[in-house]
Amino acid sequence: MLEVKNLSINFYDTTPVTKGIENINISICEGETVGIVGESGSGKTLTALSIMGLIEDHVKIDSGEILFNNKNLLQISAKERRKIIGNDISMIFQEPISSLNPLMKVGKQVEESLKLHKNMTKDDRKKEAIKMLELVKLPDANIIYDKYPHELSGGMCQRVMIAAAMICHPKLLIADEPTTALDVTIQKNILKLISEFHETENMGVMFISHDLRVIRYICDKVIVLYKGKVVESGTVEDVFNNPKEEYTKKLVGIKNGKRK
Amino acid sequence: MHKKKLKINKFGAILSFVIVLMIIIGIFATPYDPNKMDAASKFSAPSINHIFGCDQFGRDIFSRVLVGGRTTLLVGGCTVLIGAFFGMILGAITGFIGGIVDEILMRINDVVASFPSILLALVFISLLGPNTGNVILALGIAFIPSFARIVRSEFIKYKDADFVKSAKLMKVGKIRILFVHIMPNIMPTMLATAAIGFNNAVLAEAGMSYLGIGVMPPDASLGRMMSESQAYLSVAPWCAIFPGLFIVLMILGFSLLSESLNRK
Amino acid sequence: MKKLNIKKLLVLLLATVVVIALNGCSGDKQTSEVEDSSSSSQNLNEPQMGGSIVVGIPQDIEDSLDPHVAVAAGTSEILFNVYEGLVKPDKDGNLIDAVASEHEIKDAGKKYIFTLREGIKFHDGSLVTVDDIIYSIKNLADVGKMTSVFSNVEKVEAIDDKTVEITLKEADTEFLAFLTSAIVPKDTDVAKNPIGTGPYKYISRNPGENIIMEKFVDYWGDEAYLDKITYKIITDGNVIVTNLKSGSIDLFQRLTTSQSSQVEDICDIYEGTMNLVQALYLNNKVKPFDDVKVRQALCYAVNPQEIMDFISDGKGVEIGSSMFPTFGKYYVPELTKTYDVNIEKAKSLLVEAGYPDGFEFTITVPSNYQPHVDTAQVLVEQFAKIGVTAKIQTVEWASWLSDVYMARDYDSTVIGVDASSLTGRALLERFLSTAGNNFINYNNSTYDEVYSKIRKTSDENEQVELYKELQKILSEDAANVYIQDMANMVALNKKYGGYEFYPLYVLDMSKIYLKK
Amino acid sequence: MKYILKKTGFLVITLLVISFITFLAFNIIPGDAALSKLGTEATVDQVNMLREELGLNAPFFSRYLSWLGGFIGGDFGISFSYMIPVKELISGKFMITITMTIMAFVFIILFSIPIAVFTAYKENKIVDRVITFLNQLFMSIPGFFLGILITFIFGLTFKIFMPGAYISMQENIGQYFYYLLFPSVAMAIPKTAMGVKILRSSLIEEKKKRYVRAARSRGNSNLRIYGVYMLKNAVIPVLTFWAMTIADLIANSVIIERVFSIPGIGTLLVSSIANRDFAVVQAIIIIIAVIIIVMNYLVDLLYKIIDPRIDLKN
Repeated sequence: MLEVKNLSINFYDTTPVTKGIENINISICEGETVGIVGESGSGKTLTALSIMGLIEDHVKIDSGEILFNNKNLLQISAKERRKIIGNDISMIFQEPISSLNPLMKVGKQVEESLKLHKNMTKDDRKKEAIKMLELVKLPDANIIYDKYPHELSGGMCQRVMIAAAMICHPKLLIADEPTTALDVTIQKNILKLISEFHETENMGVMFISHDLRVIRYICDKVIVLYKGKVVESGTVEDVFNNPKEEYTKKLVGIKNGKRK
Repeated sequence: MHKKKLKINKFGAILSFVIVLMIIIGIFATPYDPNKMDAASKFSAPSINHIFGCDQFGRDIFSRVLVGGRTTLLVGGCTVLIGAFFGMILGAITGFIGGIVDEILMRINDVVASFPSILLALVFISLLGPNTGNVILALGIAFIPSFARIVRSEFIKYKDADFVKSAKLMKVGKIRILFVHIMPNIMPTMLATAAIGFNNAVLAEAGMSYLGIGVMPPDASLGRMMSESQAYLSVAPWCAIFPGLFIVLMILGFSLLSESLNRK
Repeated sequence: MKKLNIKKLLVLLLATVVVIALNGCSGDKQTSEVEDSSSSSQNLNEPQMGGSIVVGIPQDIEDSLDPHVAVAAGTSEILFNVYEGLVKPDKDGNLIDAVASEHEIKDAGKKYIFTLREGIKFHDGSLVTVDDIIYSIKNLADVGKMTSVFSNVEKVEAIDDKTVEITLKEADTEFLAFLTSAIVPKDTDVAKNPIGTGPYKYISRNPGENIIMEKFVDYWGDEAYLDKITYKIITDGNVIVTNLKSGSIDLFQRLTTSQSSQVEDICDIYEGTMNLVQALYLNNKVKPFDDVKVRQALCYAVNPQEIMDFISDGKGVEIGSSMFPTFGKYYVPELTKTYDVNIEKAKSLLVEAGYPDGFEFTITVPSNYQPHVDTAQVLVEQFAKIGVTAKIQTVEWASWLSDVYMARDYDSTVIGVDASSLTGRALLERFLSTAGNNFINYNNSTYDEVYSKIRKTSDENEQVELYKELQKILSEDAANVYIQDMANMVALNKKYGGYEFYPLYVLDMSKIYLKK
Repeated sequence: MKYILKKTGFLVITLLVISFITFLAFNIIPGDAALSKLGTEATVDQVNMLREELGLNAPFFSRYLSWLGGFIGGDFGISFSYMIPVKELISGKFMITITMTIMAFVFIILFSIPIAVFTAYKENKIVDRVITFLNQLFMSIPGFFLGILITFIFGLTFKIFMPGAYISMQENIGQYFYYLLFPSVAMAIPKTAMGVKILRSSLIEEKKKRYVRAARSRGNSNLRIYGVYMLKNAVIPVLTFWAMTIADLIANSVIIERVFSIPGIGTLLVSSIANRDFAVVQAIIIIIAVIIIVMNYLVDLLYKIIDPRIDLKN
């Protein structure tokens, strides 16, 4: 469904040009959960943003292509892309609170995608949004609907974000460190929530994290990024049980070491 | 970003430098005696010997602009100094000590602030009589609140900062903490504010001397030159326009400079 | 044009008109905006009835409209058209009968008898009665604000319903001149609704904006030409020119020459004088001005002509004492010669006075009148030549009045003093050592004596001679540094005619007409 | 509620202080109404007579209190120079100045917002830099000089309006606005430039915010991003500036009315100070103070309306 073929991205706002990512290949099929690990600055988020087409002007995609259902997202116009993102592909971010518009009722933000992509009446949208808020297990959703972000906790905000992301039933969900900002107990629930959706909707998930345990918990495949390059990729089992590359070894080693 | 910053900086710096230089040179020598009257060259248009032309007394406008610019610069500078100094103290007290003192002082502050500076100055001047000193005083007072408010918020920001706490633990005196530990951190903000304040002061001074309160004739003052020559706008526009342009460039230069201060 | 009296002035005036007529009309397009654009200046300049005019006035009438209370020159200038006294001045400075149809003076100026003009009406249509006259005179005596002469009134009584007799405590042959003061209807608040007998009746006033008057059809005298007058207030001189050019005002008095020269193309420029004694008034009490030598030194240093060159392109009339040419019979032209510029003499006088290397003093000038400020600026330059340093201090009019005029707390000041009545006394009484308005603290016993002689005598010619005497004293004693009677450039749109100068601070609108 | 009370209390106190200071000032400055009226014909006793009449001889405090009493009772007193009630006198004048202020303010809003959005959108592109520089330039022009330039260019050169003319509303409503337009614009332009500057930088700040990215990820168009999301957030810090602007506009009318010789409140204030027409000055100053303070409350309330996070209690 999603094919990222030897994608290279560079930052042009600095001299000399700094490398973002280099010849990255990712492929995600329906119902597949692909984890992307790597320390911060390894290009995880950049990859995600380039898929969403959210990279800033001074960041340039120099080569490669991003195929979504065999349509190259890099070829199509911004307008066409806007039809896809938020609809077929949607994304959730870290720091849920700051990712919500402080001046907009959360309900409105949840149903926004519908407003943009589906033609539904106001009331239908509202119904849908509330249904969604219930699905993400927010208590008395119709009250939450009228609340503002600053009135909710981080965990609740992340649920709201998920609701907003899922409302159009996307084929692909990109989750960029959705749990890092949250404390452990909430992390669990959020992860559960995501995997549930993954089951029910049978959608592809691209799960970005630096936390191996999390990756292990929900992913089928994993791609290890280091300094903008793919150092290793494969099924979770392979990569974690017998890592080939030094870096991966280190990564896993530490974790194992920890666990002992 | 970087490139642009530099460019603006340069332009502003050059402009301000040139203007200040002109004014400084003007202190020691002007092409003509700025008050020397000459019936022959009454209203003579800009030319090689009088590059800005002459006014209704045949006085050389260029020379007068230089002298007037000096006054404007002086007033602007002093005003900012007064405003900054007292604003600093007020802000420090209110921000650092807080409590009831803060409440009261800030209320007073609000009272002054709820009174447009130009009007304040106007009343003040008709009270003390017009002269450069009083203009400075009036504007200075009018400028205190803005400074005080900023300094105050800065102090509140820093008063719980770790380095202050540790200083307190080390039994460092309040005053010392104020001036040795906190002040340096506030300086950049102060500089930026001062720069903006300066421009406002210059604008205010120009406005006041336009209203005829401020520098006494025959001494030149940019604002007064404009108001006096407005009557001859159709015969001798240069009388009003050159002093005006001078002010504009002056403010432009400094504001561009202050811009770059702001960004840091 | 050192010597200039009314007749010469009129000649000169005519000359200007002719000159301008020769320029033809290269009128500004915008002039046609003004109503009645049919007229244009080639046509015969015969008067025409009807039409309206907009008169620009430099200062607002920040004053009561009650003629007995109002004091500002600017106010009386306008109210001249609304109110009339028993007598009124004409353009030559003679007193002609107005509310009274005839008058006689008895007992060497102790008794004044007036006959009420037949059928004269107030603006509200009611007939003027002797009671109104008595009321007005009494009121003037009470409020006594116009001038203190009315406190000399002993009694006012009606002989019959046509005749009023005023008896004075002491004889005063000049009293008539003060009876130009308005006659107002009995017991009405003229401040609120001004009602007089003048050629124009007051309609409305909008503070800071305008005052409107309309022709009074039942006027006893020659009917005025224009139906409507709008006085438009133009608070600062800066925009007068553009207003005249564009025809948004048709008449403006006391322009500076640089202003008038800009509007010659669409306006006739009448050139006269302001009837002001402009001088550097010296506080004779304070050092060093208590020394006649110092005062004389300053007189020798000052060059009035140069001042005029700067502030009015050389226009204006040099004066040598507290009297101006338009007061023909009192004026002594030679006095301008008392001090011709003489730097050396000035310096030596300073040395004699004990100021070999000059001194420093302040010139206080009211900031609201630019020509005085400009004059002061030139003076500073001129005094520098004899090593005297003058500093200018501009003050608000109000401050000037209280500090300089009332408290007499000043070194020197540049100001123009005008005459409130057609008498020598109007200008010369104030220099009595005892005078309440002797703001220069002038103190000269001979002067006082001579003046008291004037009060005693009832022979007019003798009075005139004595008044001339007073002027000589002021001049030789260098009481003040006399400068000029300033040029009064009047611009009147070419569509109109009939402007006349008065020796007093008045503007007679009834003579102004729209040309055919 | 508590907030309202607190603020009103402050308002009252401020006004008391201001009025008292003004009153005091008028006692110290040389000259008084009586003198100004009588002028050079005055003799000492005449002046005293008039002072008595105008009640200027009463002791300081009793005068202040009687004035205060009247003022609270809605009686602003009598103008010494015009001898008409102050209310009557100033209401018309305020009409003029307020009209100018409103026109200027509308101008500011109308122009500063689009320009700011455009430049923020084109951040650091050539067009942005050019506009930003011009913006700086306009910020540096004193309002009255701009007035002189406008007079010179449009009034004297192109003759599209008559410098120094003022048409009252009664004469011709259209002309009334037309002739107030030029001074309004002269006042507005520098403020507009300032507004653009502040709003632009505020917008650029917002650009970086995460919620903007999130919103984009939902497929929002730039128009919606700027219009619905960023602008609303970016305006918050600008509100205070706008409130101050209104105050400044009223204050600057003192100068700009002089440039265009408009008989507004500024002109009246200056002449009243000159004539020591105390009642008028007092009334004007207090009204202006009220306007300024009330403006500040409105801003507070606006904050509340726009930004749910703000709680007026603190």
